[in-house]
Amino acid sequence: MTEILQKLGMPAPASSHAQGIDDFIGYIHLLMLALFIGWMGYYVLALFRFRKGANPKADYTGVKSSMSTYLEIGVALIEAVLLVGFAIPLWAHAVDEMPVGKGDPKTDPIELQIMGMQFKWNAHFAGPDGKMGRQIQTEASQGNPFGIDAKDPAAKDDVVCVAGEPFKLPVNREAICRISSMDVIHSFKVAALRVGQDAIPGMSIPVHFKPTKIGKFVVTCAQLCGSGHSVMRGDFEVVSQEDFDKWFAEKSKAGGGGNSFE
Amino acid sequence: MEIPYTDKARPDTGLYNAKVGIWLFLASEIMLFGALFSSYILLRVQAPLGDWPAMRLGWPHGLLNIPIGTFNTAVLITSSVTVVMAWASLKMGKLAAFRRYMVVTLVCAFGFLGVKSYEYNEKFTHYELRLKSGEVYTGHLAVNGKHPGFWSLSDIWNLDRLNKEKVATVEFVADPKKESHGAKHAEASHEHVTLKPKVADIAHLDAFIPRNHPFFAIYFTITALHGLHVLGGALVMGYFAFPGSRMWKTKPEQFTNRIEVVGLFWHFVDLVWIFLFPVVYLL
Amino acid sequence: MSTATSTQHASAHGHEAEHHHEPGFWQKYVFSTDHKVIGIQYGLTSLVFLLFGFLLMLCMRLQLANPGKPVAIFGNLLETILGEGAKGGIMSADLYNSFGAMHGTIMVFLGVVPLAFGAFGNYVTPLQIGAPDMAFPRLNMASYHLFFWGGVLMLGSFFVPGGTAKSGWTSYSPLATVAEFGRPFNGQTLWLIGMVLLISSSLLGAVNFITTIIQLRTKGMSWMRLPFFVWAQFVTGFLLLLAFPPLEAAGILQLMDNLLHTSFFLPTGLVVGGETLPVSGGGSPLLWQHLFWFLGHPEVYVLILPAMGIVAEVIANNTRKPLWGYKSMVYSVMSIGFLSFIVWAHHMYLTGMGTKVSTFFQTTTMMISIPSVIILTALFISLWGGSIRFNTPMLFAVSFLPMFGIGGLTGLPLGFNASDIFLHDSYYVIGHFHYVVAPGTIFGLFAGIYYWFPKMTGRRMNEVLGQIHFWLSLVGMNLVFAPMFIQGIRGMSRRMADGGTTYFGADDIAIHLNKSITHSALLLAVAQIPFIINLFLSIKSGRKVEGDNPWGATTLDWATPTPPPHGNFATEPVVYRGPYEYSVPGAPADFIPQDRKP
Amino acid sequence: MSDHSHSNSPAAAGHDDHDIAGHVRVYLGVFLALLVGTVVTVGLYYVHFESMAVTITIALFIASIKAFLVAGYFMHLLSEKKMIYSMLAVTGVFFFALGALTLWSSNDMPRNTEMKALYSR
Ligand code: HEA
Ligand code: HEA
Ligand code: CUA
Ligand SMILES: [Cu+2]
Repeated sequence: MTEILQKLGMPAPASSHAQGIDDFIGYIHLLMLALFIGWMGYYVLALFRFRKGANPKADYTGVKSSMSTYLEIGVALIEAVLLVGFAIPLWAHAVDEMPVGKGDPKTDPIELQIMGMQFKWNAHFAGPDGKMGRQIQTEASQGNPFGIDAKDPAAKDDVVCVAGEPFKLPVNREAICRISSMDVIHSFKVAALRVGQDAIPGMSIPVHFKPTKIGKFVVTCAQLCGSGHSVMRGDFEVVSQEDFDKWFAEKSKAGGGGNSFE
Repeated sequence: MEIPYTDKARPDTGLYNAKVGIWLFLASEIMLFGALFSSYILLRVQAPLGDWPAMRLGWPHGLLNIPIGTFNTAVLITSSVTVVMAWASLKMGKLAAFRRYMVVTLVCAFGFLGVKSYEYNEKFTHYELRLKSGEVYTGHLAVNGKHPGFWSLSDIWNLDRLNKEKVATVEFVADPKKESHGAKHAEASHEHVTLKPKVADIAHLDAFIPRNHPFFAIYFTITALHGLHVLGGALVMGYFAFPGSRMWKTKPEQFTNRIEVVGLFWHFVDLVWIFLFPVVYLL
Repeated sequence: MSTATSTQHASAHGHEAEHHHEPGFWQKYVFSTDHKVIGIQYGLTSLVFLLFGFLLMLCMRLQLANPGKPVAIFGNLLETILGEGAKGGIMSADLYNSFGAMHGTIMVFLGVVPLAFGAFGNYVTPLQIGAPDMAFPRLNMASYHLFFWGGVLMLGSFFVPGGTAKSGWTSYSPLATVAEFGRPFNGQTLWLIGMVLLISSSLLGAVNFITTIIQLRTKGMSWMRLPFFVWAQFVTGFLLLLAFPPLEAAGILQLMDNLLHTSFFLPTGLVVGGETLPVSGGGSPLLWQHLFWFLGHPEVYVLILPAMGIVAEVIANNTRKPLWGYKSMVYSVMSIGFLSFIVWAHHMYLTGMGTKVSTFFQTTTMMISIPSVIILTALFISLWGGSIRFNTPMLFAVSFLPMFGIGGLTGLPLGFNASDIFLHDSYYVIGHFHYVVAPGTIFGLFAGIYYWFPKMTGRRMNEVLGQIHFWLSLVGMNLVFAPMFIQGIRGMSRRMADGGTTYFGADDIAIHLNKSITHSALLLAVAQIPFIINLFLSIKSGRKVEGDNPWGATTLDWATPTPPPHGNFATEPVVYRGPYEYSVPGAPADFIPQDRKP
Repeated sequence: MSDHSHSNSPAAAGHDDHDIAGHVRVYLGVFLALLVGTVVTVGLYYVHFESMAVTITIALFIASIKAFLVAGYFMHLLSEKKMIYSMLAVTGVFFFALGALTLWSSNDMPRNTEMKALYSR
C-alpha cells in the first residue's frame, strides 16, 4: 500500500519515524478501499437489480439478515485496532517521547530554535559553548528575528540562519526543533520527514525527528499567515556529520548573534 | 388553523410554546456565557504568577469596588424577587399589584445600570503608570491641570496621545500603596501622593480600559454583555408593565405566560450575576 | 400560487386579530410571517449566495490554473470592480486569500446553512409534522432579516479599504487581528459583525424549530412517527443552538481585539514586521481555535444532517419501500448530535497537543464515524428490494450515498492524529470536506429542490434538463475533487495563492492537476446553467402536477393543498401510522399516507 | 377572579389563590436566603484563607447554592417538566465539556513545550 501511495507521488520517507506513519496511512486506506469497493459493488448491483423496470413491486421488509450489524461492528473493531495499535503509539513516539542525550556532543540530539515570521523561516543553534544567547524583545527585528542580545557573550558563537538562508542538519542524528513564531501562526511542515507542527506565537513547541537521508529538503508553511503564505518556503540540507561540523564551525566563527545583523 | 398551545399547555409535554422557547434560548445563553467564563478561566490560568500592577500581566486582585458590587448584587436579587411577585400577582388576578412590582423591578434594573456605569467611569478615570525607572503606580491623572470628567471618553489618555499632543509633564495623584498581597485598598490611613512625572520618563501609561490588561478586557466584555441583557430585559418589562398590559383584558392567560417567560429571562440574568460577582470582584 | 389569492380573501373577512387587513406586497413577500414564504425567501437568497460563492471560487481556480497570469474570463471584470487588488487581471495574494475566506464563509454560513436549515427546514418541517405554521412566526421573520443583513454586510466588506476578510473562513487570530491592524473598520471587522448577525439569526431559528417540533406535532404524530427529515432538523437545531453561542462569544472577543485593541487572542511579545505590536498581550491564540472549532465541528454536521434527511425522504419515496432501520437511524442521528460536541480538537492536532488529549479527541472522532456508518448503511440497505424510480431527485439522492461515503471515509485518516501529521492542511483535507459538502450536501439539497418544487409551485421541473444537470454535475464534481486527494498525498498545501509553484517544480504532477481541476470546475459551472434555467422557467411553464401528491408520498407535507395556503391544512390532520408505509402487503396502493384512517 | 388564573404553570397548576400565597412566602424566604448568601460571600472574602483554592471553592460553592435557589424556586425548576430537564441536562454537559476540554487541552502539550514569550523582555 505504501508503494501505491508513493507511486501517487507521496514523497519518499526520509526520517526514522516516517515509515511507521506511512504504513499506518496505508492500512487506513486499505480499510477505506475495502469498504468502498464492497459497498460500491453492492450499490451498483442493488440499483441495477431493483430498478423499476426489473422489479415493479417493492418488498415491504427488504433485507432481513443482520449482516450489516456485523459489518458495523467489524468497522468499529478495525478502527479500534488502528487507534490503539497504531495511532496512539505512533503519536506518543513522534510527539511526546523526546530523545535524551547521553552527554556525548557528537551523538546527542542537536537542538535548534525555529522561528516563523512573515514570510520566512529562521533557525538558531547554540554555538559550540552549548548555550543560546539571550533574546530580548526590544532587539527583535526583521533582521534579528530571535532578538539576540549582541552584548551577551553566550551569543557570540551562536549559529543563526535568517532571511531564508538555508540551514543544515546532520544525518542519522536526532534533531529537536523548538518551533515558535514572532507574529502570526505558521506551520512548520517537512513533507518528506513526515513532520508537521504549527508555529504559534507565545509558545515554543518542540518536535523531534531523525533524518535518515542526505539531501535537500523544503519547509512548507502549512498555515495561512498572510499575503506571503504561498511563498514562505524554507530550505535546509541534511548532510553527513563531517560536513555538518565543517559548516557549523564556519558559521559559528563568522559570528553568531550580534555580528551578523545590521 | 391557529397556532396551538400559545396559552394552554400541550398535554403530553405539559408546556406552552413560549416556555419551551425561552428555556431553549436560555440554554444557548448558558453556552454564550459559558464560553466567556471559560475564556476568563483560561486567560487567568495562563497569566504570569504575581499580582498586577507589580507584575505587568499578573492577575489583579481586589481591584473592583466590593461594597458597591455587593450593593448591586442586592439590587439585582431584589429585582428578581419582585418580578416573580409580579407574576404571582397576575396569578391572583391583581393587575395593580403586578404593576407596582414591575415598577420596583424597573427601578432596580435601571439602578443597577446606573451603579454599573458609575463603576465603569471609576475605571476609565483610573490610570496605571510605569516609569522608566521601574516604579509602578495606579492613580488619577491630570493633563494640563485638567482632571477627566464623568463619562467623557475623550479624556482618556495614553502615552502615544501624550506624545502626539506634545505634553511635557503630567500630574498624577497616586493611590496609596496596597497592603500585602491580594488585600484591599487600605484607604484612610495612607495619604495620596501627587507626582509630576515627565512624559519622557514614562514607560507605560493607560487608563483601566479594556486594552490595558486582559483582566479589564474580559471584565468589561462580560459585564457589558450582562448589562445589555439587563437593559434588554428592562425594556421588555417596561413594555409589558404599561402599554403591553392591554393584553390582560383580552388574553389574560397568554399575558400571564408572557410575564412568566420574561421573568425566567430576568432570573437568568440574575443567575449570571450571581457567578459574575464573586468571580470578578472577589477572587 | 393560485390559492394564495383565496387565502388572502379568507383572511380579509377573517376573525383573527392579526390578519384584519389585506396584506400588501411588503407584508406578503418581505415581512411575511408565513413559514412557507420565509422558506422561499431563505431559499432564493441562499441560492444567490451559493452562486456567488461559486463564482468567487471559479476566479480562484482560474488563477490557480495559471499562477501569475491574468485570470481567464473574469480578469477584466475583477480589475474593473476591485482595482488594485486585481491589477492587470492578476489576483494579488491578498485578493486570493480574501476570495478563499469569503468562499468558505459564504458557502457555509450564507449558502448551505440557510438553504438546508432556513429554507427546507422552514418550508417542509411544519408541513411534515402537521402544524399550521412555526411556533413563533414573527421570530421566524426576524431570523430571515438578520440573516439577510448579515449577508449584505459581508458582501459590503468587499468594498471597504483593505478589502474583505482575508484570514480564511476560520479567521485564526492573531492573523485576523494583525492583517489590518490599526485600520478601524476593516473587512475583518465587518466579517465579525456579519457573523454575529448570522449567528443570532441561526439561534432564533433554532429556538423556533425545536419548539415547533416539540410542541406543534399534530395528533398521533409521536416521536417515532416523525419523518427522518424532521429528526435531522431537530438535531441540527440543537447543534446550532448550543454550538453557535461560543462562536458568538469568540466573535465578540475578536471584535474587541480588532476595534479596541484588547489582547484576548494575542500573546505577549508579538513582533509584526519588525515592530512590537502595541497591545498588552497576555491572550491565547489557541483560545480562538477552541471556540471556533467548538462550533466548527458541529457546524459540519449542520451541513450534512439536513441533506441526509432529504436524501432519506427521497429514497424512501422512490424505492417505494420503508426506510430500512428507521429506528437505528434516529438513534444514530442523536448520537452524532451528541458526539459532535466533543470531537472539535481534531482540527487542532498540530497546535501542540500531548498524547492524552489527542487520544481523547481521536477516540471520540472514531466513535462519531460509527453512527455515520450506521445511517449510510441503513440508506444503502433500503435500496435492496425496492422498485427504484430514477427521476431527477432520486438520482441526486442516490448519488449522495457514495459521494458522502468517499468524503466520510477520507475523514478517517484525518481523524487519526498520526496520519493527520502528514495530511493536515493539505489538499487532502480540501478533497475530504468538499466530497461531503459539495457532491454530498449540495446534491442532497438539489434533490430536495427537485422533490418539493411541485409542492411549492404546483408545477414540476423539467426532467430532461434535470437529468443533464445531474450527470454533468456528477462528472464535474468528481473530476474536481478526486484529484485533490492526489495533490494532498503529494504534500500540496491548501490556501496557496500560487497553486503551490513555490514548493513544487512547475512540471510536478500536483501542479499539472491544478489545470485539469480548473477545467472541470468550468464544466461544473456549465452544468448549473440547465438548473438555473429549469428553476425559473418551471415556475411559470412547468408541467402542472396532477393532484396534491404527485410522487405518491406518505408524509403529511403531501396531504396539503398545492401550494399550501396560509395555515397549511384545511383541518387538523391526524396521524395513524409511521412515516414510510410504502408497498404494505395487501394494501390497494403502494403507499398509505400517514393521515389515512386505518 | 380565578377564572383566568387557571393556568398550566406547574407552580400553580390547578391550584387556587391560597397556594399562590404559599408560594409567595417561599419567594420571600428565598429572597432573604439570597441576601444572606451574598453577605456571607463578601464576609468570607475579608477572612483571608491560606490558599486561593479554598477561597475559590467556598465562593463558588455559595454562588452555586444561590443559583440553585434562584433556579429552583424563582424559575420553578424544582417542579418543571421532563422535557426542560433533558434540554438543560444536555446543555450542562456541553457547558462542562467546553470549559473542561479547553482547559485540559491547554495543559496537556508535547513534553517540554514552553508557554511563554520567546523573548525575555
Ligand atoms: C459536511 C461536512 C463534514 C462531514 C460530514 C465531515 C465528517 C467527518 N470529518 Fe471532516 N471536515 C469538514 C467537513 C465535514 N467532515 C470540513 C469543512 C473540514 C475542514 C475545515 C477546515 O479546516 O477548513 C473538515 C476537516 C476534518 C478534519 C481536520 C483535518 C485537518 O485539518 O487536518 C478531520 C480530522 O479528524 C475530519 C474528520 C472527519 C470525520 C472522521 C468525519 C466522519 O463523521 C465521517 C464519517 C463517515 C464515514 C466513515 C463514511 C461512512 C460510509 C460508509 C462506511 C459507506 C461507504 C460506502 C461507499 C463509499 C460506497 N474532518
Ligand atoms: C458548503 C461548503 C462548500 C461548498 C459547497 C464548496 C464548493 C466548492 N468549492 Fe470550496 N471551500 C469551502 C466550502 C465549500 N466549498 C471551505 C469552507 C473552504 C476553505 C476556505 C478556507 O481556506 O478558509 C473551501 C475551499 C476551497 C478550495 C481551496 C482553496 C485553497 O485552499 O486555496 C477550493 C479549490 O478548488 C474549493 C473549490 C470548490 C469548488 C470547485 C466547489 C464547487 O463544488 C462549487 C459547486 C457549486 C455549486 C454546485 C453551486 C451551484 C449554485 C447554484 C446552481 C445556484 C443557482 C442560483 C440561482 C438559482 C440563483 N473550495
Ligand atoms: Cu507562514 Cu503560512
Ligand atoms: Cu471536524
